[in-house]
Amino acid sequence: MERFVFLTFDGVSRGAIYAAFALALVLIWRAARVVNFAQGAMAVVTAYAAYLVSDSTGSYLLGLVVGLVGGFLLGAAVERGLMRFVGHANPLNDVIVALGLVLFLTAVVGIIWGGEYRAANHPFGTAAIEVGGVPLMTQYDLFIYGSVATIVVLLALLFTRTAIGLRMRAAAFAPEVSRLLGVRVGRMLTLGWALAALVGSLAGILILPTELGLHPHAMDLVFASAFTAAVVGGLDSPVGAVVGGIIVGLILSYVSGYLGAAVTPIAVLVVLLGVLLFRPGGIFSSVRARTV
Amino acid sequence: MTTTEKARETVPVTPQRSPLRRFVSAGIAPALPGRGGSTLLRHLIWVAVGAILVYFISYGIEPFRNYQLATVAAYLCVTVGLTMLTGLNGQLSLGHGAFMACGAYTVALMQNEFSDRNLLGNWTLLVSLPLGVIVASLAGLVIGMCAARLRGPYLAGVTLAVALVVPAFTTRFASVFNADQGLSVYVEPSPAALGPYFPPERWLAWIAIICALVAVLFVANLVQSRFGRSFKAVRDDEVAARLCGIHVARTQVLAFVVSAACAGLGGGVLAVISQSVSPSVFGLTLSLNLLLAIVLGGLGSLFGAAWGALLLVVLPYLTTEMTRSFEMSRAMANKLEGNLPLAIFGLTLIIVMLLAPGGIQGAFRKAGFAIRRRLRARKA
Amino acid sequence: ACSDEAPDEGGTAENVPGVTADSITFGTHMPLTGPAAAGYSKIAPATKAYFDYVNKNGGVHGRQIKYLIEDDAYNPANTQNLVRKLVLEDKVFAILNGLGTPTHTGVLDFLKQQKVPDLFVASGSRSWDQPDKYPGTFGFQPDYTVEGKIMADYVKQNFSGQTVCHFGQDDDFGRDSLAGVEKILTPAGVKEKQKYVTSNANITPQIQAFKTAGCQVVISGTIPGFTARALGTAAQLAFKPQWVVSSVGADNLTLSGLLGQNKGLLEGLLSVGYLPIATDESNPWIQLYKKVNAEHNANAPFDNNIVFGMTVGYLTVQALQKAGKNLTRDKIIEAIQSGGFKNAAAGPYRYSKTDHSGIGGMQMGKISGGSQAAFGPVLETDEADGAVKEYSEKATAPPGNGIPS
Amino acid sequence: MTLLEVKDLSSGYGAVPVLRDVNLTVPQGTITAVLGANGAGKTTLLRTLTGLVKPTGGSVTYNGTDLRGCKVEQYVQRGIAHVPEGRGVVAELTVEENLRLGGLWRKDKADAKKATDEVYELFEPLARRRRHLGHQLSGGERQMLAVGRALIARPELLLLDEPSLGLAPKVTAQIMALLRRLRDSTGLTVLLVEQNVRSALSIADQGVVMSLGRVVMTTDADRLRDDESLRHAYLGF
Amino acid sequence: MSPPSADPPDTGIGSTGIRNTGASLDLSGIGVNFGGLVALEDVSLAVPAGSVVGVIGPNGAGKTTLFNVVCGFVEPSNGSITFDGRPLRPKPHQLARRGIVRTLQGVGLFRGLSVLENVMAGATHTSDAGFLSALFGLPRSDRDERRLRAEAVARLDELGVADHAGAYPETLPYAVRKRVALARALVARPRLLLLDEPAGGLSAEDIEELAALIVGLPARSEGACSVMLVEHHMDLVMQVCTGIVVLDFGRVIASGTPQEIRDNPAVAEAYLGAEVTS
Ligand SMILES: Nc1ncnc2c1ncn2[C@@H]1O[C@H](COP(=O)(O)OP(=O)(O)OP(=O)(O)O)[C@@H](O)[C@H]1O
Ligand SMILES: Nc1ncnc2c1ncn2[C@@H]1O[C@H](COP(=O)(O)OP(=O)(O)OP(=O)(O)O)[C@@H](O)[C@H]1O
Ligand SMILES: [Mg+2]
Ligand SMILES: [Mg+2]
Repeated sequence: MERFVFLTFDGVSRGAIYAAFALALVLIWRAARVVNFAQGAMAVVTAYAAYLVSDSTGSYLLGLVVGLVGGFLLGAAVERGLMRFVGHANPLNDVIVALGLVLFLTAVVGIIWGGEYRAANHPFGTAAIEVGGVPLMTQYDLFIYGSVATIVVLLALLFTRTAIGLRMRAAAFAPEVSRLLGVRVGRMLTLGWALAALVGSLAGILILPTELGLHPHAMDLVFASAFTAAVVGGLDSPVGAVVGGIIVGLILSYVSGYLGAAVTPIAVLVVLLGVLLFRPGGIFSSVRARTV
Repeated sequence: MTTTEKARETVPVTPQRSPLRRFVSAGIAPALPGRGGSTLLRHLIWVAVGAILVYFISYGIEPFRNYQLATVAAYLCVTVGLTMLTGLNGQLSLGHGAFMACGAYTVALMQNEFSDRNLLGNWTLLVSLPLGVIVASLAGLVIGMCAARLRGPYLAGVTLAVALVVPAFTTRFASVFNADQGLSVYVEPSPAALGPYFPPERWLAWIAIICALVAVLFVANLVQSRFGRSFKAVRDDEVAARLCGIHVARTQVLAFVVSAACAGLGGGVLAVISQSVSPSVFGLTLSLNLLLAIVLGGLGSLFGAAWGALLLVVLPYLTTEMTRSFEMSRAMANKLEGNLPLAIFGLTLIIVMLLAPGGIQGAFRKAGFAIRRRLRARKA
Repeated sequence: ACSDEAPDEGGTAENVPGVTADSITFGTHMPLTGPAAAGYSKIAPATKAYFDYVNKNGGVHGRQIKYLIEDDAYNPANTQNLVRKLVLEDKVFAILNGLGTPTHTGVLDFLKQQKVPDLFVASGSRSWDQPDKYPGTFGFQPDYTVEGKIMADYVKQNFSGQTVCHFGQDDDFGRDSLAGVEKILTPAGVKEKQKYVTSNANITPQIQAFKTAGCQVVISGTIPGFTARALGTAAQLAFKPQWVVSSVGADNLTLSGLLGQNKGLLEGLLSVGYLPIATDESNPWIQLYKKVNAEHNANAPFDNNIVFGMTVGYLTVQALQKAGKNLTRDKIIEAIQSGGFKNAAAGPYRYSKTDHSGIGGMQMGKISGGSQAAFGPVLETDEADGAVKEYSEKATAPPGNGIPS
Repeated sequence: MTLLEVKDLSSGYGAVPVLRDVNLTVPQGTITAVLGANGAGKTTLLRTLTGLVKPTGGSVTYNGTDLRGCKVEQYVQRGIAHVPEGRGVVAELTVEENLRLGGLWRKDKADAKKATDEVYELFEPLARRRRHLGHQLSGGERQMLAVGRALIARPELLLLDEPSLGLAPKVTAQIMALLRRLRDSTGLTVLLVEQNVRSALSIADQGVVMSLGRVVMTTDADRLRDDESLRHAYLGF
Repeated sequence: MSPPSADPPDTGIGSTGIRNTGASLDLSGIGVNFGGLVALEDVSLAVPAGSVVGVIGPNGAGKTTLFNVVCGFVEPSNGSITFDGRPLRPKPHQLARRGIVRTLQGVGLFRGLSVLENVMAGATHTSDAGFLSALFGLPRSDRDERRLRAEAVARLDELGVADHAGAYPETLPYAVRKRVALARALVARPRLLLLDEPAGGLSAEDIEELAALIVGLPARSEGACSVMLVEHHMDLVMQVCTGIVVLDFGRVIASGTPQEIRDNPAVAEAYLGAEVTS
C-alpha cells in the first residue's frame, strides 16, 4: 500500500512534466494543425541558452526568462523562416521538414556545446516532503505542478475567451476563409508557433532536472512520452494533455515499480491502444465530425 | 403528374445514349489511359529487365558496393510496402521498423535452428524468409486492426509506440531474443557452383535483390488492381468509398498487412545480409528513416520507393565522405566529426522538401511534363 | 574486380590489406553523435592523438599509423555498414577498439569471415573472449563479471553483516555485473535487485524499493547518467546507502558534471578502476597523456576517456612493435596472444592463445574531498569461480619518449 | 459613382489561364449579377478580385484606389466581403464562433453585436444552433451561416458566390429580398454570382455574362430578364 | 472507339430477376436524435418500384439525415426499413451490393483518382477477382479490370463527359464533376438511386438535361432504378417526380403528387415562400 501511494505520487510528478510538454504539442496542433516533431530539439536549443545564462549569472530566474523569450523567438523564426515555405502537397512534408530540423539542430548543438551531459540546476529544495513516512513530492514537484496548472489555465483562457485564440483556431482550420474575414493567418501561425515553442521551452527547462541532464538528445525520449500523452488526452484539448500526461506518468511509474522498467514501452502501447480503441480521438476528443 | 408526363414526352430518352450531348465530342470517346494485356506479364518483363541489369551491375562493382546494393534492396522491400500504405492508403506509420524486426528475428531464429539441427544449405532461406513475412503479417494484422480506427496524429502516436516496443520485447524475453545484444544469423556461404572465391557480398546482393523484385512485383500488381484503386479511394474520401461498396476498415487493414509483410521481408533480408539482428537496429530511427525515404523519393510511387531506398544508403555515405574532404584544424575536427554530416543530412532533407515537395520522383515527373510541353510547343 | 579469382592474401607483407611500406591503417566505429555519444566521442580522437604523437616520432617500424574513425551513433545497423566499408572499401588492416556490445556483436561474424583482426573491443562484455569461435577478436577492459566480483569482494571484506543490494542496467552490462557480485556474495546475499532501462530516466521506483528493503550497500552496474540519477533520487528520498559503482559509471569528473550543484552527494562514493585516474597529476602516465593531449588533441578537456583512448593507442603500438617489421594479420594476432604487455593499466593483460579477455586487475577508488583516488591493492580474478586475489607486480612507468619499444 | 472598376484582368491556376482580359464596372449602390455556364470563370473572377488567385495582368480599382498589392486579409477592412463558393464555414468552430469571427476586426463592438443579432433574426435556424459545430449543420444551414457572417462586417461591397446553392426557395427569396433592401437602405453594392439566373435577375440592376473566361456581355438586368432571344443566346434558356 | 450503344458485358447484377423496374423502399416510423436535437420524427414514406420520389423541405428539415438513415450512416432510434419487401439493416459498404447507390450533397469524388478511375471505383462491388489474383496479376483480375473499364467508359459517355476520363476532378468545372459523380453512381447498376441535391450549382441548361436523365432512369434498359431525390430546385422536382414528400422539422408535413404539393398551402408557407406564388 505504501508502495502504491508512493508510486502514484511519483507517477503524477512525472506526468505533470509530460503534460507540460504535451501542452506545447497541443498548442501547435490547435494553431497550425501539425504535430511538431522538432519540438524537442527546439526545446533543447533554448534549454542550452537558459543553462548558459543561469550558469554564468547564477540566477535561475534570469535563465528561465531567457529560455522562455528564446523559445518564443525560436518558434517564430522556425515558422517564418521555414515552415511557411513547406509545400502542402501532402501532410507529411511538415513532418519530414521537422525531422530534418531535428537533425540539424541537434548537430548544431553538438558542434557548439559538445555531447557532454550538463547538470540542470534549480533553486528549489530537493528533499522530499514526507507524509506518514512515505516521501510524496519535492518542492520542485510543487513548482512543476504550479507551472503546469498556470499554463493550462492560460491556454484554456486564450483559446476560449480571447479573440486571438479564436483567430488562431480559425486560421488553423480554414486559412483561406479566415483571411477573407480579416484574420492575418500568417501572423497567427507565427504566433502559434512562437507560443508553442515558449511552452515547449518552459517544459524543457522544467523537465531537465528530472532527466539525466542537458545534452543534444535530452528531449528525444521526452518527446515520445509527451506525444503519447497528447494523443491519449486528445490533441485538441489542453485538459486532455494534462490528463494524458498523468496517465502516461502513472503507467510508467506503476509498471516500472511492479513489473520492471523494461516492460514500460509495452504497457504504454497497450494503454494507448486501449484508450484509442474506445476513443479514437483521445479521451477529451470533441464531437465526432459529421461526415455526410 | 402532368409535368412529369410532359417531360417524358418532350425529352426522348434513349437508354444507352442520353441527350447530354453537349460534352461529347462527336460521340467518340477519347483515347483513354488504359492498358490491355496481362498485368503479370507486363510487370514480369519489367522485373526481368531489372534483374538482368542488376546481375551485370553486381559483377561490375566492388564487394562493398555489392553490400550497399544488398542494403538498398532490403530497404526497397520495405519502402514499396510503406509507400503503398502511406502514399496510396493515407495511413501514416512510424513503426515499420518493428515489423522489420518481426521478420528479422523470425529469420534469425529459423536459420539458427536449421543450422543447430545440421540442416544446411541455401534452401533454408526459402523457409525462413516466407515465415518471417508471415510473422510480420500477423503482427501487421493486429496493429492494422487497431490502426483502421485511427487517423492522422493518433495513428502516428500508436505506431510510434509500436516502434518503441521492440527493445522491450527482446529484453523481456531475453532467453529467446538475447536482449540488446541480439542474435547472430547463420547464413550458408554461396553455392559451391559459383566458385570458391565468389565474393559473399555479391551472393547476398543477389538474394536481397530477388526478394526486392518479388516485393515490387506483388505490390505493383496490387496497385494496378482494384485494390490499389480502393486504397486511394479510402484515402481520399471514406464516405464516398463506403458508398462505392468498399469496406473501409477492411481495406485499411489489408493495406497495413501487405505493407507489414513487405517490411517483414525487408527485415528478414537485412538479417541475412548483415548476419545479425539486434533490437536497436529496428528502433525509431529506422522507422523515421523509412518515412523520410518514401517522402523524399516521392510519396505513393514505386519508383519513389526505389529512390528512397537508394537515398537511405547513399545519403549518409555521401554526407560523411563530403565532410571528410574538408580540411580543418584538429580542435575543429573533434567538434565537427559526426555532427557535421548530420547537419548536412538534416539540411538536405529540408532543402529537398522545400524545393521538391513531391520528392525526387515528383521532380522528375514535373521535369518530364515541362520537356514534353516544350517539345509540343516546338512542333506546333 | 570483375573476375572471381583468388585474392592474393596472406603471405607477403606487401599484400597485407591496410599495410604499406610506410603506413598502417586501422579503423574503428564509435558513437560520435546520438544519445550515447556523451563521453565516448572523446575516446577515438585521443587514440588518434597518441598515434599522431608516435607518427611524429617516426612511427612504428617506419610506418605511420592511420586511424579511420566512423560514427555509428551507437546504432548496430550503422556499425554493420561502416565496418564493411572500413574492411571492404578502405581496406583497413584491423578494426581497433570498436565500441559497444550491441553494436560490435553484429560485426563479429563478418570480421571473422574476412579474417580481419578485431582488436581491443571497447566494452566489458565477455563475448570478445572466445578464441575458438572468434580467433581474431580481443577484449580490452576487465569484463563486467570480473568487475562485479572485485566490488563484491571488497564489500564482503569491509561491510560484512550489512544489507547489500544491486542496481544494474537491463542488459549484459547489468546482468554480468550482478552475476559477478552473486558469485562472491551468493544470490541470497544480494537482498534487492533492481534494473533500469536507458530509455526511462525516472528511477524513483527502483530507489524507493532499495530504501524499503533497507539496503545499506548498493553495488551499481550503471552508466554515469544513471549513477548520478541514482544518487540524486536517493537524496530526495533521504536514503543514504554506501554506493559502490562500476568503472563504467564512476568517473568523478563526469559525475560531478552531471550532478552540478549536488555534487556533494558524491562524497564517499566507492568505485573500481583499471586505469590511472585523470586527475592524478603525479602519475607519470597521466603526465605523458596530458602532454600528448596538448600537442595533438587540441588540448581537449582531459578526462578518463582520454586516458582510456591513449592507453588503447599505447597498447596497439606495443602490439605492433612486437609483431615485427613484416606485419601481417596473423602476426599481430600472434603477437598479442604472446602476452606480456605492461602499460598504464593497473592489472595484467591476460592475453594468451586461450584467453582473449583484456585487463584482469582492478583497484578500488574513493571520492573524498571532491577528488577521486585509487587505494588499496590491485585485485585480480577471472570471470569464472576463481577467487579474488592481490596482484603484486608493480606498476610500470612509461619510457622517456613515451613510445614503447 | 463607380465603386469597382476592373480593367483587362487576367488570371489562372498555375500555367492554365482562366480569366482573359475581363472588364467590368460596378456602380455604387447597385447589384450586378454575374452569370454564365459552369466553368465560365465566375468563381475565379471573384477569387481574383479578393486576391485569393494572383492576377497575371490588368488592374482592379476600388473606390478610386488600386487594389493591387492589397493583402487578402485587408479587403474586409476596406469594406469588401467575399462569401466564397462552397460554404466557407469553419467546420470546427461553433455557429456562434463563426459569426464572432466575422466581426472580430471591427472596432465598433456594439454594432458587431447588433449585426450578429440581426443575422440570428434573419436566419432563425442558426439561432437554434448557436452552439453546434459547423460540420454538424446541414448544407443549407452552412450557407446561411456563410452569408450571415459576411453581413456582420457591414460591407460596402459584397461578393457572393452562388449564395442560393443548397438553400430552400424560401430562403433564397429571403436573401434576395434582403440584398435589395440593403442596397436601397444602405447603398450596399453587390456582385452576385448565380446559377439561379431567375432569382438573380429579379433583383439585379446590371447583368454580366461570362463565357470561357471572358465577359461576353454587360447589360441592364431588365433587358436580360425580358428579352428572351438575348437570354437564349447568352444563357441558353 | 466502340459506339456507346454497344451493350456492356453482363455483370450478373440484378440477376435476381427484377431487371427493368428498379426496387421499392419503405420507411416506417423513422426517428433520429442528435443529442437533444430531433432530426427526424416518425417519418414514413414509400418509394415504389419504378418511381421517382422527391423529398423536399426547408434547410435542416432532415432530408440528408433521412438518406443517412437509409445508407446506414445514422442509426435511427426507431422505425424500420424495408427494401424490396425484405427488411434492411443498412451497412454503407454493403448497400451497393444490394442495389442501393447514393450521390452526396456536393460532389464527393476521389481527388487522387482520375475521372475514369473514379467511375471504376463505383463498381468495386461487381468485381469478383479476389486478393490473390490481384496480387499475382492473374488474367482473372485483368479481365475484371477490363470489364470495369469498359463499363465506366460507357457510363461516362452516356453522361457526356467521356472526354474528361483522364483528368483529375479538381481541375474540372463543377458541372462536369457532378456528372462524373452521377456516372459513378450509375456504373454500380443501382436498383434504387438516392440523389442528394444533384442540381445544386448547375446551370439551367444542365438542369434540363439532368431532368431528362432522371426521368429516364426507371426505364433504362440496363439497370433500371427507382429514384429518391432531395432537391431545392423546384422546377426539377416538379418536372421529374412521380411523388413528393415534404419534411419540416423532421416530420412529414405533406405528401402527394407534384400538383398536390404545389397547391398545398402549408408547403408554400414552410418551404416555397414567395418564389412560386409570385
Ligand atoms: N484549382 C484549379 N486548378 C486548375 N483549374 C481550375 C481550378 N479551379 C478552377 N479551374 C478551372 O478554371 C475554370 C473556371 O472555373 P470557375 O470555378 O471559375 O468557374 P465558374 O464559372 O465559377 O463555374 P461554376 O459555375 O461551376 O462554379 C474551369 O475550367 C476550371 O476547370
Ligand atoms: N451529426 C449531427 N450532429 C448534430 N446535428 C446534426 C447532425 N446531422 C444533422 N444534424 C442536424 O439535423 C438537422 C437535419 O440535417 P440534414 O442535414 O438532414 O438537413 P437537410 O434537410 O439535408 O438540410 P439541407 O437542405 O440544408 O441540406 C440539421 O439541423 C442538422 O444541424
Ligand atoms: Mg463557381
Ligand atoms: Mg442536405
